[in-house]
Amino acid sequence: MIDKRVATVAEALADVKDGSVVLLGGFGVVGQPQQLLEGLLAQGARDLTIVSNNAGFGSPGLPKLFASGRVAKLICSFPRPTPPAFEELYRSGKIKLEVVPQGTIAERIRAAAVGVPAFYTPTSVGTRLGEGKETRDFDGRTYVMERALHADVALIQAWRADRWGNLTYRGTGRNFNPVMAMAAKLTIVQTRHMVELGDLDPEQVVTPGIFVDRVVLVDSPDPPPA
Amino acid sequence: MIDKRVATVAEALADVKDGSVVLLGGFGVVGQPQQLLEGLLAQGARDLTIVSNNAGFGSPGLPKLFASGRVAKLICSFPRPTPPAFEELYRSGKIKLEVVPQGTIAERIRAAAVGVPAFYTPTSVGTRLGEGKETRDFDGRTYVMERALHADVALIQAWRADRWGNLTYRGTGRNFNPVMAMAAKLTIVQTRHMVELGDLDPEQVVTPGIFVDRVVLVDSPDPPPA
Amino acid sequence: MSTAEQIRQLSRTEMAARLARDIPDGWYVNLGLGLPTLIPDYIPEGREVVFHSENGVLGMGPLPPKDAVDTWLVNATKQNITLLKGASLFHHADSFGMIRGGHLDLCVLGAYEVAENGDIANWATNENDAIPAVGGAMDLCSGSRRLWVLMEHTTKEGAPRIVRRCSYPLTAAGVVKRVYTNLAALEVTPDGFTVLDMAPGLSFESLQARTEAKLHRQA
Amino acid sequence: MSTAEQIRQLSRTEMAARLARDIPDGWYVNLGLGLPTLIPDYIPEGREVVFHSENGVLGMGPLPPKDAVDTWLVNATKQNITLLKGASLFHHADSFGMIRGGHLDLCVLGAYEVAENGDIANWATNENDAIPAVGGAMDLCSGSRRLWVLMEHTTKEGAPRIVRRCSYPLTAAGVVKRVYTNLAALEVTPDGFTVLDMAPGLSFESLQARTEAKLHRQA
Repeated sequence: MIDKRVATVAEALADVKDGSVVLLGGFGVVGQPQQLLEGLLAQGARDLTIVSNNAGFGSPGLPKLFASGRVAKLICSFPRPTPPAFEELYRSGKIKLEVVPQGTIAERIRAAAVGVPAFYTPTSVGTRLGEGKETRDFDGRTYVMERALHADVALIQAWRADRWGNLTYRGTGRNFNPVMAMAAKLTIVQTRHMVELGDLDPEQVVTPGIFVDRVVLVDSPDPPPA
Repeated sequence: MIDKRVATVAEALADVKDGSVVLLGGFGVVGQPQQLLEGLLAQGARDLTIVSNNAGFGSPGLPKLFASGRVAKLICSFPRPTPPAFEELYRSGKIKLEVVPQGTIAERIRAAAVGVPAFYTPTSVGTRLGEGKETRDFDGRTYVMERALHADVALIQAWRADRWGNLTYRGTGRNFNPVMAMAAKLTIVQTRHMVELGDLDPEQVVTPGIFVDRVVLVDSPDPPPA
Repeated sequence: MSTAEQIRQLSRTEMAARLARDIPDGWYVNLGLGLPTLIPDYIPEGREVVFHSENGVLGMGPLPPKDAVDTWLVNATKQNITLLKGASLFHHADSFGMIRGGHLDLCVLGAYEVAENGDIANWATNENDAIPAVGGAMDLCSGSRRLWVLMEHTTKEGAPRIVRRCSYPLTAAGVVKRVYTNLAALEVTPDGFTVLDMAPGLSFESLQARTEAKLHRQA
Repeated sequence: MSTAEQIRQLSRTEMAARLARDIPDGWYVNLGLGLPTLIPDYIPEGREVVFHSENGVLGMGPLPPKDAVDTWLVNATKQNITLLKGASLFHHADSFGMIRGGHLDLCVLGAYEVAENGDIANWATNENDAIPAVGGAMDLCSGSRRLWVLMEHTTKEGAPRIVRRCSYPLTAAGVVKRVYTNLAALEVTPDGFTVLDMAPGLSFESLQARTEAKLHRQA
């Protein structure tokens, strides 16, 4: 029987290894899996690379993870407002920052998910973020080549889940979550609601269970008003 | 006011031009827009390139379009069983056939939709269909470069639609339709049901209206049992 | 200074309204941070414009009343929003596919500088101590069918922002089609900036004096 | 010929059952046309295996009774299907993303030939007059985590199909992990084919005699 439900956050995260590349769902705090973040902090893995759209804006958990000194690198599109914990590490050279245009992060993650090792995009051509990248012209326009962004772990916030790992999201809590869920070797989901197999309409499943390894039911809070 | 509804199939197809590249939704006959196909036949545009997974298997309309002599080229993954009309034109050199692996067609169409001019895929490497294609190694594996497949027109079968052009599909009638709907300059939809704006749950819209130009309500038949 | 004294510069809301007048019925539009967020209030009566948010929304409505907030709905600025009838939600790869694929009719952004060749600088200053942050700006600039900029014509200190060449790091090269400022509406043409209209009381010469790039009169 | 007379070759359903025994609980599996479609009936009791169809389905169930057919649901062969509880539907780019991205634990296909280097030929013969058709075969062969082949050990005429090098056009190079036939189960290793088991009464020498490629005994 396929049963991806695990009882606790600690169990879900038990085997996250040092040096892991971790995809963290969410746009700001909306759709960011808070309990999994707290769990990662407690779990103790070090030398992590975190891929997240923001550097912890509005997030209770992410700044704490930076402060713990266990993040070696952040891949991110918009690290502002910048949590003091991140800023301090960045200024002292203790954390690396790779700023990537938001659409390029999304597409690089998708590329990893769908077996595409590299693709071309016009985004960043002729800019500082495009410097040093391989370029190529197609039909008279210049593009940069971007590589797939593979990851070891994805931490995902879902709205509803079943034991096969099928997921739906709520509102703009969707954001990076479905793309990240597809792209990691180990995809761990916290869900607000756990439903019976068959309760999710096949037409309405956003993330098919094939992409999901573990689901933990937690009392995921609503994001704060903003 | 945004109102993409048009009254008739003829009106929806009125300005399809000779030489158009036409994306035709459907997998076999399921999700293939029959009335739009019949309309295209009546409309008279010639020298068409049709992009369709099949060469008319089970389709009432597509073989007629071939028989009309107005299709110059078919881009297709599986032209079998082959309608006699197609076979005859193919044998006599009157129609070109480009056989493309199914996943490569899907990804080339998506690439056109999302502004990616080219990408790499392992599919067809070392095979007859990969011959002559540019190859490149990434992390020790060889890939071929594939180009975006742009189109002038997409013909789409939806299940429900509203006046903004938001769409849902039914069952496996989804198939190529959402990807094709995003990739053409002019996207024309036949829908089984027309609903009021607001009747489609924003979470359940599969094709956002931004991709759709015209929607026509027709009494789309259920596919035959198979 | 006598001419300058008669100029009635456009207020921030007038700037937004001026630009909004040029958005036709039925366009799909993405609005950047700051000034552009004022635009929806000034779309002329009877026009239906669909607003896109990069985080996966088409059909954003007005901000919600404080007592009816769904905190699972935010825009690119992370403000709570509402959805109109006809709205749709989708994930980030789809949202930026929409952007990069040229499906948005228009994107309106603020900027530090716009150059006469259509270059835009709006994401980074040259101060080395700032933590760089680009967000979706480069994708929006490279991908949108039309990029219009809404910004003050000069800096607070009076330094020009409509320039020959950008001095700040580029967000994208050669993409701006129009600039709307407190002083004028400008079109970017192959020959440089053409003046579409000016603030009341402003002369072409006076506008040119406040602009580093060479301006052209409309043919 | 005396040994040959004692061989009990596996029937088509026995071949499917033999392979099905090796599919663990919880795998996501795509099945090709022909013989592989028999496999679901032989998944051992208590195992939950999720079947994928390239046209956008995970969680295919048994074929429907004639009087309860939803004709909007078909599989890759265009037969009407049912959906199990837990099924999901998605579009073609997502479906082939799943395939190409290595998310399927297993794909089982038929073939004309399999070579000792893992090459597979299953999409085209060399007859020039046939209209070529590839479907999803190349994507499935290149993308699946494991590719197993289920086929008759030889042609009806007795010609070998387990070969040193494929004579038919390749579907993909170096991808086959196992071959299940009416005579044996073979593993493709860096050294070539290793025999996992054989049909009752068949000797290694007799199997080798029916196989062009060199066979190895299990270590």
